[in-house]
Amino acid sequence: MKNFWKFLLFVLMTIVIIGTFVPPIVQYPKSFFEFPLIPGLEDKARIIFFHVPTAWLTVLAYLLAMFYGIRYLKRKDMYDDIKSVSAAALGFVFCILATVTGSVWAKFTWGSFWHWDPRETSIFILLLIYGAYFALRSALDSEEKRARLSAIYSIIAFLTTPFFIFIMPRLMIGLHPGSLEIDPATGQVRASSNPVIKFEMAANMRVVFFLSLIAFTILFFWFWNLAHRILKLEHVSQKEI
Amino acid sequence: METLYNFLEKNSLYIVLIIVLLVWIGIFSFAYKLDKKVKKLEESIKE
Amino acid sequence: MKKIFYIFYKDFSSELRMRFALNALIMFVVVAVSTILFSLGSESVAPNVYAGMFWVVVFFSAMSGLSRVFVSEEERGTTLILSLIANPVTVFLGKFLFNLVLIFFINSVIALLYMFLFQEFLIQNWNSFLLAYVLGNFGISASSTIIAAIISKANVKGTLYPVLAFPVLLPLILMLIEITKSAMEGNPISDVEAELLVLISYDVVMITASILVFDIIWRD
Amino acid sequence: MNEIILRVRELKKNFNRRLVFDKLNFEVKSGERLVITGKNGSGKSTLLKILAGVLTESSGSVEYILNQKKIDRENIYQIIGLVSPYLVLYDEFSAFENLSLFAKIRNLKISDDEINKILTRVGLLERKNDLLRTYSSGMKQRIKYASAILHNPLILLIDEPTSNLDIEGKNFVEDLILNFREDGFVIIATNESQDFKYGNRIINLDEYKNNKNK
Repeated sequence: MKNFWKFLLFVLMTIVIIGTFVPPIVQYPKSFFEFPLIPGLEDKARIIFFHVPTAWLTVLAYLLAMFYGIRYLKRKDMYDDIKSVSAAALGFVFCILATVTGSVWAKFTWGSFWHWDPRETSIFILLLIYGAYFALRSALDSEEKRARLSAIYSIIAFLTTPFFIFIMPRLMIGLHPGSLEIDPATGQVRASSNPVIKFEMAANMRVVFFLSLIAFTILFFWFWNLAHRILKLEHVSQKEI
Repeated sequence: METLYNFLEKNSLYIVLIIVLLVWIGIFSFAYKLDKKVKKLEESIKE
Repeated sequence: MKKIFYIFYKDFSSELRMRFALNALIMFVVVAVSTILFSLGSESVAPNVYAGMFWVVVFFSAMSGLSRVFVSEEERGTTLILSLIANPVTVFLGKFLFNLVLIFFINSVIALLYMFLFQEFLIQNWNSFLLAYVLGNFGISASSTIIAAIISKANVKGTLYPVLAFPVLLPLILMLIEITKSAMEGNPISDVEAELLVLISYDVVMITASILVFDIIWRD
Repeated sequence: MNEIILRVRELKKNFNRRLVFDKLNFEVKSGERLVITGKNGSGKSTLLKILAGVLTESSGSVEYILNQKKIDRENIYQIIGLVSPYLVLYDEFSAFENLSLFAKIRNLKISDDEINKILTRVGLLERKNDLLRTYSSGMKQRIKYASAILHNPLILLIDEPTSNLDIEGKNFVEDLILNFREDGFVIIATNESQDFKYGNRIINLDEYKNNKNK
């Protein structure tokens, strides 16, 4: 039963890889395996199956790291800190992936590697927070202090995130799907009319997309599980010495 | 470099391929790191 | 309330006696502003560049000066006596007050220097600028104080401080730049209402959260 | 007449991998004088810091019960005085300034005369306006005593009571410990066998390192 998840992951990821590359993109899709053409995106629309899950895992990992950090503060159990730091380490990897994949894609779609669009800015800040988190951890030599202070830092840094999610899109012009723009006629904030930004997934794309999210989430939990089990063993083996 | 850029611009499917490969590299390097940690653990237990 | 004031008073009079922190800080501000002055020469730039440069100088002065409240206690070993004579909330608020006064002072020095040295740094809407100035100082002081408390326990204090503080202070700085720009362009205060509300909520959230978690940082 | 009880339950402290002590249980009541002893590095100072509420324990609990009411952790500082080699006072201020600042921060209603009285008791009256920076180690030890008894605490925690002190200073400490207020108690951490006589009970921390028989 425990291995069921791993097989599910295997199957899902296979479907996602096939679903990413195989379906042709046509102007007027007729059958279920054809994706609709989006002017300005073409084949590049397929990035969504790999880029968005990495960004989602970055956020999920941060929330888990913070959750276990708080649990450490409550229960003073070293294993909570181990879980927290493993989640953060994975989150850091996915944060780098989301940044790099996004900027490679942006080069070919929007013209340059970096645009300071609200989402790009938020992922950059998350990258800085992850970096700061690990810098702080490496500067503390007592285990308890390290666990305690890094948990606190993750909370303090988290408090600034609502700003990036809710307020920044108002200030800056967004390029990501779902961004808002300012209506030149009325000066009101409205949903953007640019086809790339208005981008809505066709039903079959949406299926692949959600399968991909599920697959990546399973992958994340599997790796996280491995990582914190290994760290725990390390912790135990050092204790005996 | 210029030709590569033009090629990728015309065949944007390869950009998706690059992105998938990048994700794969990331996942692989994390797995590699875990593997190294396990090896270190094994050695420390042997001693 | 009185206790908080006396913690502030202790730091204040000790700073007056030793003075090296304050002198270094003022020198830092002068050097930073004159570097900008030299690099600009006689060119004129857009208001948002001035607004940005103004808050960048404030940010870095804060980074070089505001960590002292906890770092100096930790370095001299006086953390113990301080935690024996006051409860953590009092200590935090006292230190917060000290940093607040310090940042108000530095910020005024920077603002005056800017107004004298850059002809184009003209604030047209004083109401929104002053509101941003006051709310911004509260926010900077709250975040820097709690982060100073965190880094005072670490091994490498100086370099770590801006690294930890930057992501936390960035939203605040962005808001402040936005409001300052609008104030320089002479837009009415209603244009930056949303930004001002964000500033207020940032301040409230940071101060409350800091008070709640400070106890955990403070006790070794 | 106050009644204060200190209750320590299953107290454990470790620094990283190193266990300092474990399964520490004891109770101290008003009028008692407890001596804590143990080898160097056995955790005497650590224990006193935990009791003073400035260091967190790894597990277990420390409770102060004053007249049947538990005292919040944040307020322990009001009833405790600590003297410890780790204690460093502000050396840019004079002895008098240190004490009057502490009194103000503690919000005590205490006059300058009373501060002078305390300074006389510890024998620092003549040097009260000199900066602490210029003090000898023995004088620093004396000013620590002054800061610990400033707020007339119910509990006195003393780590290495007589270090750096001359005969006169030792007499003061002996007088302070033996004639401490009856509704309070004193805990002394020491290795000097001559200090053992102050306690009516002794705890040896070396017995609480049972990581081997686990």
